[in-house]
Amino acid sequence: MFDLPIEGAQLMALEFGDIVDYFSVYTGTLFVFALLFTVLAIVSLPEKPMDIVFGGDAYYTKDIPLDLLRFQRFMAIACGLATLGAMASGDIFNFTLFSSMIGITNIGIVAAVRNRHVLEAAFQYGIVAMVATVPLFGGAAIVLASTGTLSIWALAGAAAVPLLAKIFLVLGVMGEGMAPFYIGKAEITRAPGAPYVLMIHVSSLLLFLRVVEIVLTV
Amino acid sequence: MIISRISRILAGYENLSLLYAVLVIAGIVIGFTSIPGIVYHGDDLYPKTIDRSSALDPYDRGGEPFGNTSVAAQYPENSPYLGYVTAYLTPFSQFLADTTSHLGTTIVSHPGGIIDEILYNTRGLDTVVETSILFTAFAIASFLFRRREG
Amino acid sequence: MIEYLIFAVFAGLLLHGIHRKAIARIQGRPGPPVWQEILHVLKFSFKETWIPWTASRTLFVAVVFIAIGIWSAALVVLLTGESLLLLFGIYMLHKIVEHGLGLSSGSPYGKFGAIRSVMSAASEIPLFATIAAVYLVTHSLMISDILAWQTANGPLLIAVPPAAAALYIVVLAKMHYSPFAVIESKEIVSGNMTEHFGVWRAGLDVAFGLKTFVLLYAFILLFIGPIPLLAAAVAMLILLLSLSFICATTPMLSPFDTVTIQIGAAGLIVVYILIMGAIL
Amino acid sequence: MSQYGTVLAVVLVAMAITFVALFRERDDLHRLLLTDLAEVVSLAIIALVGTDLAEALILPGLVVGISELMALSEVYLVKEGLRAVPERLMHIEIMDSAPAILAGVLVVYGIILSGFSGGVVAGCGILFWFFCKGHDEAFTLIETASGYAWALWIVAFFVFMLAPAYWLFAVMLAGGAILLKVMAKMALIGTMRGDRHV
Repeated sequence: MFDLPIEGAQLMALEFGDIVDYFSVYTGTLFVFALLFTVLAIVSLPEKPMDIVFGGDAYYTKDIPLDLLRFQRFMAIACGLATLGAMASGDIFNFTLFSSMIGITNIGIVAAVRNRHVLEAAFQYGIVAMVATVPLFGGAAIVLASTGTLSIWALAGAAAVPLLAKIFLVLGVMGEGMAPFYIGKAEITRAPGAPYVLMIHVSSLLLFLRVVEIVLTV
Repeated sequence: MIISRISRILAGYENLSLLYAVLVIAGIVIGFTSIPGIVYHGDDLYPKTIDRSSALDPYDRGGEPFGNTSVAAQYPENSPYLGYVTAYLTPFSQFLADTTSHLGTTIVSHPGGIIDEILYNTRGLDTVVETSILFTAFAIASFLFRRREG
Repeated sequence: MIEYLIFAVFAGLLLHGIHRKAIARIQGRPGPPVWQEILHVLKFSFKETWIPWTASRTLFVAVVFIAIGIWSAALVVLLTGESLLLLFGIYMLHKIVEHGLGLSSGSPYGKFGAIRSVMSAASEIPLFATIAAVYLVTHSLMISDILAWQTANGPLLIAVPPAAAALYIVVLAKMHYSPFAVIESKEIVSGNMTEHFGVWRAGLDVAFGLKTFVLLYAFILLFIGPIPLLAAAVAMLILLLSLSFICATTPMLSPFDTVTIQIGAAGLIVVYILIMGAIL
Repeated sequence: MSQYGTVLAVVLVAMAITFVALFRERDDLHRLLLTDLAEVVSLAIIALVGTDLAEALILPGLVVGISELMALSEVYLVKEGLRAVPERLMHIEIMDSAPAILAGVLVVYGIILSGFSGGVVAGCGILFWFFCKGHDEAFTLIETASGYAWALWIVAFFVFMLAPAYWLFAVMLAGGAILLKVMAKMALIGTMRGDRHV
């Protein structure tokens, strides 16, 4: 257990071989939040998006087809699980893997939507998510090469991780989660299916919150 | 005005990768300054003794089956059976390995060997996540593909 | 703790009322009485309530409770002197509530508000600049430690003014009628809150009252230090009036411009931190 | 500066070049191709670690890149509305007579090899079979098999981590399941590109 004056007390640890996951007050809170929204994605049905035709009084509601709904829900749950993993992870490489899983599931949630605008945005975001694996994994690899370990437990408070690795980790998470400053990503949330689309936002914000903690800790 | 001009660039999703590229290049430039301070730690190596006369030779990672072959782990206490998988071959594979020279204990020829020791035992969760990523990506691709087909 | 919560809710709603009054006076209107927001909440609590047919029902209701939950948690964090990172983490989670509010209703106006909220998530980056600056100076992110540091070394406002400015921008962005409040600007009716009425709206008002109280109090605690309750109240009022003044005199920005401005501010502070880090 | 630092600097320059390329490229398809270039750089950075651990990290790195590329290409196809089916390019006599025996040999050899590489070899065999004989219903079947194999594999990992005493069982399970899984995936990827009778 490490107790740095950054994220509150350590609560518990889970051991998976060399990968030791842990919960602190901070990551525990984030974990609970992710869990809450994953459960919401499982139990709640999507909304019936209302479209209005501006300039006239016409409006119509759409229903989301069942196969699309099931696929979106599956992806949202996968995204939720990846987020849970990223929140609990106590290992930098494991964290980066969870991050890229969040990236791919985020695309998955909207990939099946038949809306050209959304698909276009999802594709552009996907390109960013893919190239973001370079700084992401690169950051983890530099941590390993320069400290000999990937375990956040071993690294905590030692200030041994070079600035380059920290920058890379943050950049990588930005690419996977926030697609430059989030603005591009806002476009893909125009897709229907509220509880699932919301998961995109939940996962990327939580991911960013977690990487801030990691960068401050190591 | 400069602000609305920047806003217009930020607003277009076709500029996403462009923006990200700028960010990363800036990151590289800033990060470059920290390179001289990096000290290389290459001591995570698996202590190997390669036996050239072994039938497994090109792919042999050494060690004895079912024995505690030493593997460098961060928390050895969490993997009590560390090293057992390293030299393990199924009986049939063992037979082939003894009679031919096509088998070994590395991942390129067989499950077993140090890479699997790390993949399965000490860093098993990595592999779980990795295959989950593959699985999700596959789900996306095949869903889109089959809808296109059908 | 429950008495603090109730107090904070009423204080926050009162602050909202004062905010509206101050804006009205600056703009030369009479404005509503200062307790109007409290009356609103009471009135909404007894109004007829249902869930729109187009809404994603579970989510529609759940976000209201989540909103109250996270801001209650934020108050607890602040009062117990827990981690600053946790406080700001909760603050970021508020973005998700805003997004969920709009998306879950199925209304196009709600959706516009929600998407604007996603865009402006980027504008919370100044927060992390604040965190980094505070950490560089005090070497701790526990609020209790930061308070102790300020007792020993004087207010952080003087030590790291850019960090205070960053937090000020963030607090400003969260105020009603502020130039950054694009998610509820009037051209999209009430933005993401359009479809939440009756008890749901009362719940949201409670949560937002808490939010205003927590943010203002956090600013005072973080940058001025532990001061007596009455002095803190006065400081919060002055802070609020300065915010009201800005809200009253500036027009609403366009959604992308708010992001550009806030990222620009964050960028400047990051440069400042890098330089400060190099010096220290 | 250490040797590692020097090489790292070189790789960073390569990385900068990649991103400059990404910066300049405007065409979507070319951007997609450029991500592959980026992938190579990321593998280079991981490989720089140079220990056994690096070997273990490269594999996930590689897999993530490939899988994302696959998903994204499908998104690209949907987004561009590309529906044209490739024409049957080649048909020679051997494709009618040989598939059974060749596929059989490859699958058997793959099973002997077992594990990851075994899966690849056996997958090639099955792919060849479909390539020659066509496939209709097999897609769903293979998909299901792949899914179950994946689940078994995950189970094997959790046996390793939670009940290490049963490690032998876990190795067997993992070895078998990965064989099935890789085989199925290889076959699927291979058949996904063409029409029903490729």
